[in-house]
Amino acid sequence: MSEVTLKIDDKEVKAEKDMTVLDAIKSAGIDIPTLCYHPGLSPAGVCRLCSVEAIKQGRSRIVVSCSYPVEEGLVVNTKSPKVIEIRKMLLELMLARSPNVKVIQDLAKEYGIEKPRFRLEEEKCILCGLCQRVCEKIGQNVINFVGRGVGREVKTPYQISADANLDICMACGGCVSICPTGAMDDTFKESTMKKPIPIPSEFEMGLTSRKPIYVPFPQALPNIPTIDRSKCAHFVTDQCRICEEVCEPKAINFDQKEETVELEVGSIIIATGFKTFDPHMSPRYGYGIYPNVYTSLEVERLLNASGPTSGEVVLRNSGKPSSVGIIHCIGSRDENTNVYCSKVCCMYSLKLAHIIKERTGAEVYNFYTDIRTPGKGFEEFYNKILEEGVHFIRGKVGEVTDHAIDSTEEGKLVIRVEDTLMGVVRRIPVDMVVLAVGLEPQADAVELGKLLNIQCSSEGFFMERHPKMAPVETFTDGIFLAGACQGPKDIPDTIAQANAAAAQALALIDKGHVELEPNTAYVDEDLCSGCKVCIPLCPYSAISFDESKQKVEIQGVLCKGCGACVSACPSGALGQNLFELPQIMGEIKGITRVLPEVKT
Amino acid sequence: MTANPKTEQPKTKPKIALYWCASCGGCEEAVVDLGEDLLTILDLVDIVFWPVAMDFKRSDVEKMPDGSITVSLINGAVRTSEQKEMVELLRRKSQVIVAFGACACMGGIPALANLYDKNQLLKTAYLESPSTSNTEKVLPDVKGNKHPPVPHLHEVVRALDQVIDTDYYIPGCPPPPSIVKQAVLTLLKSPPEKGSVLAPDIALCEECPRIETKPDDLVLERFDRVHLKQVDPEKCFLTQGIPCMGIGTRKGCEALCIKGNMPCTGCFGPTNNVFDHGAKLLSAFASMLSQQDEEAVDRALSTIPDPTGSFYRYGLSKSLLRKRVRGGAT
Amino acid sequence: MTNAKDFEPKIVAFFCSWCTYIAADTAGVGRKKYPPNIRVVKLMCSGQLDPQYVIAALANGADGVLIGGCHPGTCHYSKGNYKALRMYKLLKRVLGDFGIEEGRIRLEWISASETNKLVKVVTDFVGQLKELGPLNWLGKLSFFDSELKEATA
Amino acid sequence: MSTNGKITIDPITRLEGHGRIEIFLDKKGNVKKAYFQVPEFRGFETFCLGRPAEEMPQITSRICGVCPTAHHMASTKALDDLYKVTPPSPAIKIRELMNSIFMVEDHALHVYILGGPDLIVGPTAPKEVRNVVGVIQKLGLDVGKRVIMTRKKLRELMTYLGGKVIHPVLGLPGGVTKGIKQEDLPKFKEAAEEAVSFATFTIDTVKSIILKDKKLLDLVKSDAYTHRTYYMGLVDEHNRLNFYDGLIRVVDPEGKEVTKFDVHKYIEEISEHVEPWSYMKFCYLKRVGWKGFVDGKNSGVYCVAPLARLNVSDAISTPLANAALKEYRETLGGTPVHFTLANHWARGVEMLYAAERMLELVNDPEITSADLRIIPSEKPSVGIGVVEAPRGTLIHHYETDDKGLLRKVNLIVATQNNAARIALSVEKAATSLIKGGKVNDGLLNMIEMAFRAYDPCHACGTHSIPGHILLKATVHDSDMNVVKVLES
Repeated sequence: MSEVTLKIDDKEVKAEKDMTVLDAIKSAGIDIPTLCYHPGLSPAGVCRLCSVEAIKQGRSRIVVSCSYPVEEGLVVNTKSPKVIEIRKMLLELMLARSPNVKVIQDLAKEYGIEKPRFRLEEEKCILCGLCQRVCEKIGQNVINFVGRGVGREVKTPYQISADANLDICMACGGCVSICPTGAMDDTFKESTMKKPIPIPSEFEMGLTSRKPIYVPFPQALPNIPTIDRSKCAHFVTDQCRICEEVCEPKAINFDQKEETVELEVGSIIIATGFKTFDPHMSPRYGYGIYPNVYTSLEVERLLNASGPTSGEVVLRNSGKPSSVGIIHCIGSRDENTNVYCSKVCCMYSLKLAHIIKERTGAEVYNFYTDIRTPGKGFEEFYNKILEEGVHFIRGKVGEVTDHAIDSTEEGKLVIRVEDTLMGVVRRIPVDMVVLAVGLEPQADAVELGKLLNIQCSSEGFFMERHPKMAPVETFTDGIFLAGACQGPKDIPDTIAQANAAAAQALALIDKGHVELEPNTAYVDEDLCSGCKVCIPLCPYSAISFDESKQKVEIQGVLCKGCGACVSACPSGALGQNLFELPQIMGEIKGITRVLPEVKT
Repeated sequence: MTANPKTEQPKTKPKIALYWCASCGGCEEAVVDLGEDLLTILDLVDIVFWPVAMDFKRSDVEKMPDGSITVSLINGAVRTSEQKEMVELLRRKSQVIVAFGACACMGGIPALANLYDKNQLLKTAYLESPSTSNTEKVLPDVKGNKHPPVPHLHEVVRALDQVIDTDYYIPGCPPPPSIVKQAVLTLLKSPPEKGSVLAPDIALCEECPRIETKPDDLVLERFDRVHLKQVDPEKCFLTQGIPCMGIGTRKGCEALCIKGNMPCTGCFGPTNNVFDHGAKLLSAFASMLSQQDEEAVDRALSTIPDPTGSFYRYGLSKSLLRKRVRGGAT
Repeated sequence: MTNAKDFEPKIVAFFCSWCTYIAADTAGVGRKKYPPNIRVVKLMCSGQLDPQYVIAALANGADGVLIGGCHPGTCHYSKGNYKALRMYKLLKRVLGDFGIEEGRIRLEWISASETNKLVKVVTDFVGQLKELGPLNWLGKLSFFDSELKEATA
Repeated sequence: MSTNGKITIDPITRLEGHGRIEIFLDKKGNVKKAYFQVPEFRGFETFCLGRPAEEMPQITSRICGVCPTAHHMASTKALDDLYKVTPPSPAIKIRELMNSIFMVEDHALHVYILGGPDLIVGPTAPKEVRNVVGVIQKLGLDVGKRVIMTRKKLRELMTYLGGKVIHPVLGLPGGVTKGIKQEDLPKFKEAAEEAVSFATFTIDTVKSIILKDKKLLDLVKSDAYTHRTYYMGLVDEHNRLNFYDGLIRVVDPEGKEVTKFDVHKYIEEISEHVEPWSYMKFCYLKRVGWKGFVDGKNSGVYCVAPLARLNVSDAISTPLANAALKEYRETLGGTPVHFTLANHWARGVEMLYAAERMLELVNDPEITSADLRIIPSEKPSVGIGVVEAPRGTLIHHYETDDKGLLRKVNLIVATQNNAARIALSVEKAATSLIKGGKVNDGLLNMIEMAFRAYDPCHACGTHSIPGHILLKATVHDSDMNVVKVLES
């Protein structure tokens, strides 16, 4: 790609042959105003704000830099009086057309225009055509300019009735987001009868939205964007690719897909964690019915400095709460949902109570069944919260409702609860309800269990080999458990178990040998006739046929001692340590010994 | 054959008795089939009792002093009171009792009758048989006040050692000459430990000419019945999907049936480590299949039309259960 | 059936060490109650169950045999429970020929966590066997053996 | 020895079986009734139920280890019928060859070891020598060797074909499991030749012994061993002797054909009579009816095996045997021959026929063909098969479900056909030798001789009854007291 040299504002600038003058100007770090320009879209040259003076062989011309190609030896002036004159005029006209559009106002001010000399209009759209071009680029062509001269405006072609375009327009919102003046908000609605659908951010618990191309969460590792194929326009229309053009290092790769990577490993640590209880299951708490009923995890985001509200407690219907109710044991200790205690809710509820009070000064009520603080410093923390004046009401909440029975309850959420300490039913009006949801096994725990040949206990968490003696091991050698996948746990416990699991795995590696089952099968070679019945039965291919001896042999190292081969051996040539035939026969006779032994 | 001048000999010569109970006579034939070997053996012993071939009488046996017979070879299962008495008599008179042949060792084919009620056996034969005209419903009569009574028929067909103490076993239906000769010589030279089976303690596959044709990892979808399939005369029967009991049956017959191009039916009985022949065969056959869901399992197992008759063909008397009884309490 | 009420069936149980045996263990830890009629023989896997054991149990005086294995797809050794299933179904046919009722031998898939299922299974198996009454195989055989003492007709 | 004395003879030897005789006297001490009893029972007809039909050739061969091949053949033929398959002709020839070899071998066994000694060594000779050893002493050791060697050779051939000689595995519905390899054929031919000459030798021996000894011939012809009964046996389409296939022909005491029927009609022709004093059922001709243990035209009692077979055959298809047949008839005064002891001679004739058949078959070009099986395609239902066993007509009758599992089994077995006639012999012997309570000790000897002539196989006869006939004669007086027990 050959280069050309040109002079911009008395500066030597090198540029690629196929660049526009505007590209060259930008690459030279010189700033000139633009409105209709977008690096990802073809230049339109409609706003003409990028006009510059171009001097070629001594002859000077005013050109629109966004669409004028560079040339060897070209001389460009971006700030010559002539150029400034033209810009001023353009801006004055624009301001007259759209006096209330911020970008225009700002630019006009910059060029010292207070009040246009012309008749003012109330037009938002400046006909820059970005919306039309982006829509075209995305490949839909739903909107375009219609009419001429003063009648020109952005519409669906030939004003075809909105419904005709319903199926064409994906409501991707590209036009709306690119519009410099915000004119598109209304135009879009009118012309397509649609509303762009925001993509809720998973990480932010849907409290805010994200783009089709996004970084999953702050401090994500690796901290690079990913493309949501289900949402990205390119994967719908096979066009667009704007991001690709904008990305300077050219890091965008549309061909990248999810892939399955197979690894051979000596041991596996399962740390698949948990999922939180879905409060829709208990509608009486009003989750999904009243906007100001939140789950504990949502509130965690709200309170997070890098969260959607940068740590501010702002209700869905805006405004700070003056009273907050935190309801414990949602989906825990309840035969209708989960009978077990989720173990961490009490403590995190206390934490939420503390922060909310601190940030909002609101009255905070905790509705609890029992406060469980079995941990280092836990009880002390509880006492601290009590001193902070957080209210604690002992009793299972009956319902959350917006049905007010007096003025104090108007516009509030009312929590009905039987206060078991006072022995009365109380109604507590609050602005915000926080549901302390419990911990549940991952939905696919059972499948994973089957895959790894380990069992799930009745509540669905992975089962350890022994509740006391082997809390990290599983029934399958080399597979260990860490964290909440084995049962509800807080962070310290999780880390402790994770370390233990890691240590177990390392121990295997470090030892460099594995211990065998003692109950392996063996062959009595004098009895083996070489019938081979046993060979296909071994799930570990521990049995092989010795051609020279014409007998089978068992690799003690591979044998796991299931005994399938032993019971199948038709001539009793296979035996099994710890499970010898006479032993078991003896056991059976012993078991039935009150009767005389049968003589055969 | 004491009348043979060659065998006028010192008292020291061991005395042999042969007797038969509920049997077909095949075992007797087997002895006759020893041919010249029989003559060799006859040089070493006196046969003092052998109803099938020689004029010696029960009375002669009764006259003998107890324990005067060195070895009694008894074939056939014990089915009637009469046989019971006879074997008890021989037990008294003999130092060593040998169960000779499948019937004496394990009940043999007659023991299949243990799957049925005794009276059913009689009913079928004397009342229900299509060729029998028996309007007065006459049955053989063990009381016999008007007629001579017939001997008492036992409920259960028994192997010899279920009636008298038995020292050794010679398996086979019938025992092939090689086994018989070897066994008799062993007994005369160096009698092994009491209770021994006088045949190799290993399954038939070991000496089966077709074993090399069996793949290491044979898994079957179904079993086939031999009469419905062209049989490859070189290939392992199981490999062809045809049930063969050789996998769980003591060798020693030199795979005669296999050489006749038919699968083994198990007449040599189990090897020493096996408590219940049929159960072991059953276990092996269930293992050869691969089905997993119930329906498929049922379909596959239905290709074994008669598990009991196939796995316990010769061994019912010595099976742990021994005899069909109606369920529930007696 | 006769004397159903006053008869306590004796059940020999063969439990896989990875599932049903643990379930029985856990049931104990959880202090769950079930009839004391079962006597458990611990096996590594239901696929280890040799039909000789089942027959020996019945022949030696058990009134019923209960086999506990892992649910399909969860065998610790991948296929042992299927082998057990095939053996069990074939064995049932053979036992039938000996006059032993279907209901006296039972195969159940009981995972380590299904303590309640274990309790339920044992409880109603005991009920079922009470219905069927004693098997008393030894009694029957010795009854037959009495004919050995009879004199010749 | 006085009438109160007790003589014991037990068991009757040299026949496959066990038997007992009970004799009841009237006031005068003459025979009122003599019972011939078979005391045992196995119940094949029952315990075969539920078994797969294709197993029957092997299971039923266990009815008798002396003539397993006969049962095996009858059973296999029943299976052909059950599955409606006709085996390829080479397969049929292999079967008949097997059957013929067996006939020669089994008859030889009887002539030289089981029954023959009575004749060869002589009825008057002491018991101790009336056995194979006696035979060897009389005919010379080389004969003994030859007997043993020939039987050995023949049984080797049977082993070749049947896998096992005792309880062979040759037969399948629609064919046989195994044929003869070309390279092994010489062995068969040689053996066939040998068999023919051996049979010829045997027949000459028996004949010469009988003809040389007038007393013996008279004994054979004597009334004591004569019963004028009906006779039954298989014949081919020209009414010639046949062991493997054909129609069942019955002639009356005059030798006139009374019926010739396909085995499928056997139930219309043959019936079994039950006596409370024996486990053995007694066959009789349905059309004539059961008139008790009497002979003559009006009694349904009939006879099978060599004597009978020759009586129902007009001729024999093979030259030497046919010649032998003629001489046999001329010597014994034309057909039918009613002399029980003539069985021994007849057996010789049959042996020769079987040997000649062997020769014909091994020289048949088809005999080495590999076309040995047709796989059954029909659903099984009912199958009936018949062959001539050495000891007589043998019928297997099966009914199965459509999986081929047996639902009904009925067997009419060789010796059973003769049972009534054997009883006649017993009664005759008894009446002729017990007079006025005086029991002649020749009685049992005579009965034994008669017995052995039939070569009764009570393992067979009592397929429903295992094993043996202890022959033991007990004489009761009119008050049912035992006055005498004889055991031979």
